Amino acid sequence: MEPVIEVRGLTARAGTAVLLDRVGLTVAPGEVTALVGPSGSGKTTAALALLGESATGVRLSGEVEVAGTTVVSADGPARLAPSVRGRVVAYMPQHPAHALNPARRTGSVLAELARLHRPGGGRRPAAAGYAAEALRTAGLPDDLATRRRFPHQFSGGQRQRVALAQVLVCGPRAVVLDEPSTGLDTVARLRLAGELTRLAADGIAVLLLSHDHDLVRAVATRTVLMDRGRVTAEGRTADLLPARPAAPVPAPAPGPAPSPGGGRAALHARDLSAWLRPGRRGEVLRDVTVRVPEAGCTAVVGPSGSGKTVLARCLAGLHERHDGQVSLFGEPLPVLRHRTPRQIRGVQYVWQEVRNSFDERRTVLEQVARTAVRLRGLSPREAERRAMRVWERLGLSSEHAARHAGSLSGGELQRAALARALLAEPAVLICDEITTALDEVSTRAVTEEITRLREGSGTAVLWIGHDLRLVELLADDLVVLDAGTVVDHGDRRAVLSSPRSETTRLLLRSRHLGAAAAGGTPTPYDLRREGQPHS
Amino acid sequence: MLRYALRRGGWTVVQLAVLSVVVFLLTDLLPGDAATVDFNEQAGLDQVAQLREQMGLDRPAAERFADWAHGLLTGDLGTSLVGGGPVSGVLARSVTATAALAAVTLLLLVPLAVVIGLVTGLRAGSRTDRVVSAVTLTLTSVPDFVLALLLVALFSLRLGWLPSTWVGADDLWWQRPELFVLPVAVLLARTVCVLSRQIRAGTLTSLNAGYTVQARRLGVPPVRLVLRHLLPNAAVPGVQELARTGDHLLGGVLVVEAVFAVPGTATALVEAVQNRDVPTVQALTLTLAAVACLLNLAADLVSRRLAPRTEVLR
Amino acid sequence: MSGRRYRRTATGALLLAPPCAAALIGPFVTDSPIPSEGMPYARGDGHVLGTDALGRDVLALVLRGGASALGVACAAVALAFVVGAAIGLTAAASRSRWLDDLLMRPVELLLPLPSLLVISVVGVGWRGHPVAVALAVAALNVPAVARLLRAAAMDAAGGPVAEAMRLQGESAARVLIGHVGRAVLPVAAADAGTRLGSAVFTVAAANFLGLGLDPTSPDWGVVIAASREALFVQPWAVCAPALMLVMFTVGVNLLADGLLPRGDGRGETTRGKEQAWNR
Amino acid sequence: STAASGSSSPRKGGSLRAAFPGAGVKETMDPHAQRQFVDIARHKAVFDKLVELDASLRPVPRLARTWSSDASARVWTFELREARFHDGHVLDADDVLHSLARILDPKAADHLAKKSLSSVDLPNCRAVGRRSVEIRLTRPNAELPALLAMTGTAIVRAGWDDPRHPVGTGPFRFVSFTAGRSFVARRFDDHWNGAPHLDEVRVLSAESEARGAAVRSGEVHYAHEMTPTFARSVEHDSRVRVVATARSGVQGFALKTDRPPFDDPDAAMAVKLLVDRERLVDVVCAGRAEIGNDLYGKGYTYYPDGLEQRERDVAEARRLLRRTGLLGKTVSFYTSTASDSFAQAAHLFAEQAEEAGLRVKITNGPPESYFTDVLTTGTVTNHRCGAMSIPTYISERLLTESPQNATAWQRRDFDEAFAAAQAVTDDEERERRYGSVQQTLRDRGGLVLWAHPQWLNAVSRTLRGVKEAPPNTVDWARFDTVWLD
Ligand SMILES: Nc1ncnc2c1ncn2[C@@H]1O[C@H](COP(=O)(O)OP(=O)(O)OP(=O)(O)O)[C@@H](O)[C@H]1O
Ligand SMILES: Nc1ncnc2c1ncn2[C@@H]1O[C@H](COP(=O)(O)OP(=O)(O)OP(=O)(O)O)[C@@H](O)[C@H]1O
Ligand SMILES: [Mg+2]
Ligand SMILES: [Mg+2]
Repeated sequence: MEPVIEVRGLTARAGTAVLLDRVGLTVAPGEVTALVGPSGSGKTTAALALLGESATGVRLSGEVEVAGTTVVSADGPARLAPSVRGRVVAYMPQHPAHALNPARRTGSVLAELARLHRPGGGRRPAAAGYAAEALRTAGLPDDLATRRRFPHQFSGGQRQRVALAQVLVCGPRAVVLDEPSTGLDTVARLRLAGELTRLAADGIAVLLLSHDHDLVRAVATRTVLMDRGRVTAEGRTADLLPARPAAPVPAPAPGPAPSPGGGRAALHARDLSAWLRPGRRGEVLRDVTVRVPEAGCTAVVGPSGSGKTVLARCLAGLHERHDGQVSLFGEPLPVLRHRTPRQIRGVQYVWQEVRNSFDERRTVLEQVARTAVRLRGLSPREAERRAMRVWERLGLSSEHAARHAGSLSGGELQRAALARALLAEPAVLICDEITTALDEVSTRAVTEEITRLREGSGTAVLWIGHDLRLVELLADDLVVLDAGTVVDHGDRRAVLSSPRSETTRLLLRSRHLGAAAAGGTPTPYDLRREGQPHS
Repeated sequence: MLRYALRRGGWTVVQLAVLSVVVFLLTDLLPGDAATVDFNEQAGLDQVAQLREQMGLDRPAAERFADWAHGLLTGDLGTSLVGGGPVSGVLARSVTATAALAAVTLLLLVPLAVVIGLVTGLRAGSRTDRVVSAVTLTLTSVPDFVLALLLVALFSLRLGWLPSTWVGADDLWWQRPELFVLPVAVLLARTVCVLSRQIRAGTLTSLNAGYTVQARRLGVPPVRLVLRHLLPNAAVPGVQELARTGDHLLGGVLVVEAVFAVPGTATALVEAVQNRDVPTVQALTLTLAAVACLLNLAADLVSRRLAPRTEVLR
Repeated sequence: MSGRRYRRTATGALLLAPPCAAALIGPFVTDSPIPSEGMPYARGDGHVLGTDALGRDVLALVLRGGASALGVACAAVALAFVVGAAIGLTAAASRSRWLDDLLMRPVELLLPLPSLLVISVVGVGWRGHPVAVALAVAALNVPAVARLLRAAAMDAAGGPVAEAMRLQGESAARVLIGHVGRAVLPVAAADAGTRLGSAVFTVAAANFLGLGLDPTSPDWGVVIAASREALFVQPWAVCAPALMLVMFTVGVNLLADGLLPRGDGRGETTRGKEQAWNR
Repeated sequence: STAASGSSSPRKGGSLRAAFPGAGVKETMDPHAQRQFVDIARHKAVFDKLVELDASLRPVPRLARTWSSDASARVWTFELREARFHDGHVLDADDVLHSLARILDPKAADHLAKKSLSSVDLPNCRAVGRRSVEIRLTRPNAELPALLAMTGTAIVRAGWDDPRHPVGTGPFRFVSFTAGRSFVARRFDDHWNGAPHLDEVRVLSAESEARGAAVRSGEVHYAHEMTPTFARSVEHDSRVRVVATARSGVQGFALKTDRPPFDDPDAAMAVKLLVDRERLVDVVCAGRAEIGNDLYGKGYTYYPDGLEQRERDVAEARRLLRRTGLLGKTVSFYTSTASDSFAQAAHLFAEQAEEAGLRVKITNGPPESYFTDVLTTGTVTNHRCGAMSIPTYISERLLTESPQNATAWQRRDFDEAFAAAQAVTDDEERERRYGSVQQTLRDRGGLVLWAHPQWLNAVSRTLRGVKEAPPNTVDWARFDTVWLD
């Protein structure tokens, strides 16, 4: 079939750096094409170029043609580029949190886009129909309450789906999805896989940018491999990304493997309840108990919006509207404001939406090194030296260190944030989905670093993540959260092999994307249960 | 939202109550009283004393305040110490002119400021932007009384196109639109500049925001992008500024009222302060304060709708 | 700094130079009080800029009157910002609602107090006291400054960057000054520019209406007010000090625009906006 | 005196707009509570008095055709003219008696003439026939006619007590009034002095700036009380001319004579000698004034002739200052912005005193109550006074019991000498006595009067028949004799 997108010799430069080097690829209708490569290899840059766009300071050249329209020519973006946006190619960005207008209701934006791009969308009911359909396809309920919500009233994963709905409602001929599965729990991810296949089946060209090889294998017919701005291989997915052995190697529980539930509790939270608004309104956690033993690793999983981030923030002392007890080695732990430097050093937290936690005015390294200066009393020079060491172990180069957060890719920043926490040499490390933007190499670097810490310094780790494979790799204990309550907990193996709650079973059932085609699409969650109603 | 509005409304009532005490104390702190002022240059001290007794100014302040407050609660604003007429009459007469002036100004102000702010914000750095910004910057820096004097000198005295004052317009001012031209021009000059600069700044930030970029990527055409996606966010600081402008228009147009002899609230308030006419001062201040509160409330409600995330902040 | 920005800053500095020089050096090169030697509103006659109503040399007045005209306004705005920033930033950074309320409620109470009343009360009650006028203007500005800075600091103070800094063990003061302060600086600077302008005008307008300083003081606002009738008889008596005021405010605004760091392409405030979602 | 009226003959009709400095809600249509010029002008349109003053402040008949007194100046008889009120009622003695009673109403604190007419023995006043009134006084006073020409002495209709519906005998019939803004009155054809030329007169309130702009742009025809600077700026204006009335009041300084240092007449004399009157006139009055000689009422009836002009003598002033121990000392000057000229005069005074070795510290007081405040506070203060007869001036400001005694001049012998002079019915003898009283004041009193400024009104070229007249005199603010071209 005639390809919808054709890219030839696409080059992107920032200053002297070459971000893309004569990239060529095609995306055909009716199938999913995957763009895969390590973090920082230029995937996002290439995807943006399909719309004739680039980040500030980045210059494009080459040839990009979309449905017969030239979007990029030898001397940069072409004049007609804007005409393809939305109607022909719709792009979903890597950080959808950024992409939603805080002042607009979800439904009104969707209807507006439908009116703009869909035939007959000018009529109100038709537009509303398209909007509802897009919401459903993205895995969100299409009721009035959802349509009237503002972006901030959704959880991270839900916002991802809102952004997807915006892309779908345009009815484009090609969709470009940049890391659509970050922050999605297995159930949602499974649904997403199903959706992508269906889109392709409807004759739409899908370009998928992802680190999630399972997802790529499940949906993409063709794959383009990238590395350092070049296309290194292109072909059938099955050839380029051979399927893993059926059962993922369940890495033996690492290190000293303390007896499950045994060992001194490094961090212990009992009967934790948390709420969003004053007067205990908007409760998000109820009577949650979590225990992380010394040198142990406890994982927290649960559907998107179940309260994992809030739990992590309670433990880090950042979320103050909570009650129940939190203790560090038996000693009660107050909220962050009242913690002593020793206690602050004891519990460190790595953000889920990491870009926001870096200051644009200082270089990333400077910010990372401060931890060691403040909490370990090192001199700034010494601190930077140590920072660089951790930095390199996580697979970052010294060249990244002098940059500001804005010019680092998503995965690079995620690792920087981890380095920032690690420099404190904490007793407890809370990791909130810290591998979502990482490729496999970087993920391995991160897990290795964590394992090293547990073995070397006896650091306890609270791991929050959707990726059950990693959970199996790292965690000793497992806590399953749903709608703010613990529905399952105990030894990881025990929970996974004999789940007690429906939520756990659902998560487990959806973990293998291969089942997607057979299992059909699971029903969407009840949003009302996930998010607290606001009004 | 409703809950928030009610809470804010309740707080406004408290605010006004405390303000009335503050205002009473402030006017009471002033040297002299209505009697001394009233008989300035005309009568001796014994006559002043007699007048003071007649006005009830020899009673303790607390008692006078209690009387006034009681009157207020029963819907009576009291009588002016100086003119002897009901304060409500003074209020009604002065508020209409100022309100009309403020309304006309606001009506022109908002579209003008939005257009200028958007155009300069969207074309930041262009020649248009530089020229317009230079003009607005200079205009904000010309004292309004200088501007008023210059406009009168040019348009009334030299060219004779427009009336220079409202003197003799009596109560027929609302039938003569030409009376509004110069005062409104002076009022607009500064406020348009300040407001459009706010909107320009807001436009600049939301122009580069992720949601604007994404909306553009989804093919939203420029005009719609500006009006539906950008403006609601860019308008937040502007809306707050507008509330302050409204307040300024109602209470702070003194210079304009003085130069153009507009019989408005500012003139009435200054005069009442000079006359130490406490009931009139109280009534005028509370009216202005209530309007200011309402404007702020409206601005907050609108901002809250435009930037709904603030509700979670604390 | 880009060329255009550099030019703006340079223009601002150039414009600021004469009024500031007059204010700073003027008092040392003129007599006090300025002798009344000529005829009222004379032009020429040995006086470069003519004379004022009292027959005083306008040039001498311009040189002498800057200190109070700018001093009162600058002092008032500085005071308003010190107090307003202390209140606003503390309120924004405080995580307890009652401290926030404790700080902001009284301030909001003053917000609807008509500035006119305060000015006329101070004008009438403490006639001719520059300190009183400065205090009044400052008091009028505190609520607005506090609210503005609180709103501007809210995002920064509650956002992930501040949280990250606190998790790194940074002291509250450093978070407040090093991060929150820097984040609100552009807002504060832009606001200070306009506020300074309007403070100069408030003082001048108060003088214009006879509510401010002694009518024979050489203060620019007073001179403009006192000579306004002579706009066509002796224009310099009005225009010279008015020009000084205009140059000062334009200069301050240009400087505020040009000197201070602004969010580059990506827009800092935008980033602030998303922060709330993450909490 | 009709120099300004031009050559054209009066034309009937037209509506005159006249702007006066306003007083806001203070403005009233109660003719006995009048305070401001704008009130007086309005009342003058609607009401008449028994007597008015001419340009030399001598009483001239209005509603009273003639008057006479007994030899002791205690019993006065006023013959009324045939005048009609706007409601048709013809003026009679009862109206006069009612007016007097209303003015003297002990409960009405704001009736200003109450004090000066306090010697009227109301119970013993009576009507003598329909058109004649006998007024008895409790103490002799040859100046009663002048007192009846002062502010707040209009004749109202018997039984009238409603300022919202003023009914008088004046040349214009009341139509409407809004305090602080405007007043409209229409021609009264039955006026005893003949119908006015104008159809209508509007008296408006406006501040100085607005008055100037309004008269220049033709929005009003008459603007009362303009500044010398305004006069300068319309010198070449073809649409506006300035009507300047010479010697329409006084400008000066008041020294408190009841407390150190000016309880010593030499100290006061030192100040009188050190002020540079020419300079003050040149600057403060922009040259539009006659130099003062420390006496009130230059050019008015009873002003002593042949007085030598007091000149500046710094050496003598210095000598007196040294003698009284004031040299190098500081006195305080209490001024305010009650009038534009006050602070300027104070500033110049400080400069001039410095030259003679007297330091002056200027403090500013609130203008709204300045004139009441200076009765009790200050050492040196500003002084000003509009036009009134010299005996009235003395009795209002220079007697122990005077309400406006700004120099705190409290001398029994002075009071007695003045009272005795007032009781003299023989004009020449009275004038001689007044002269000696004034001489005492000039030599030993606390008044330093350095200027008799001109009174400046601006009128548009189309307005004819406006006469130069000091405020409060019969031709001032008189709109029944003017016409519009
Ligand atoms: N403005 C810039 N200046 C210099 N380098 C830049 C700039 N923007 C991006 N880069 C670099 O370009 C490279 C490619 O970035 P891009 O965002 O396309 O990567 P990516 O493949 O999407 O990575 P990830 O999977 O982590 O999102 C990165 O190494 C990044 O640091
Ligand atoms: N600032 C906020 N305002 C409103 N609701 C919020 C806010 N923060 C969290 N919530 C709600 O609280 C619930 C729990 O959110 P949380 O971020 O802890 O979910 P999560 O388990 O981390 O989800 P995800 O896997 O998507 O990150 C969600 O339903 C979310 O809608
Ligand atoms: Mg990317
Ligand atoms: Mg989360």
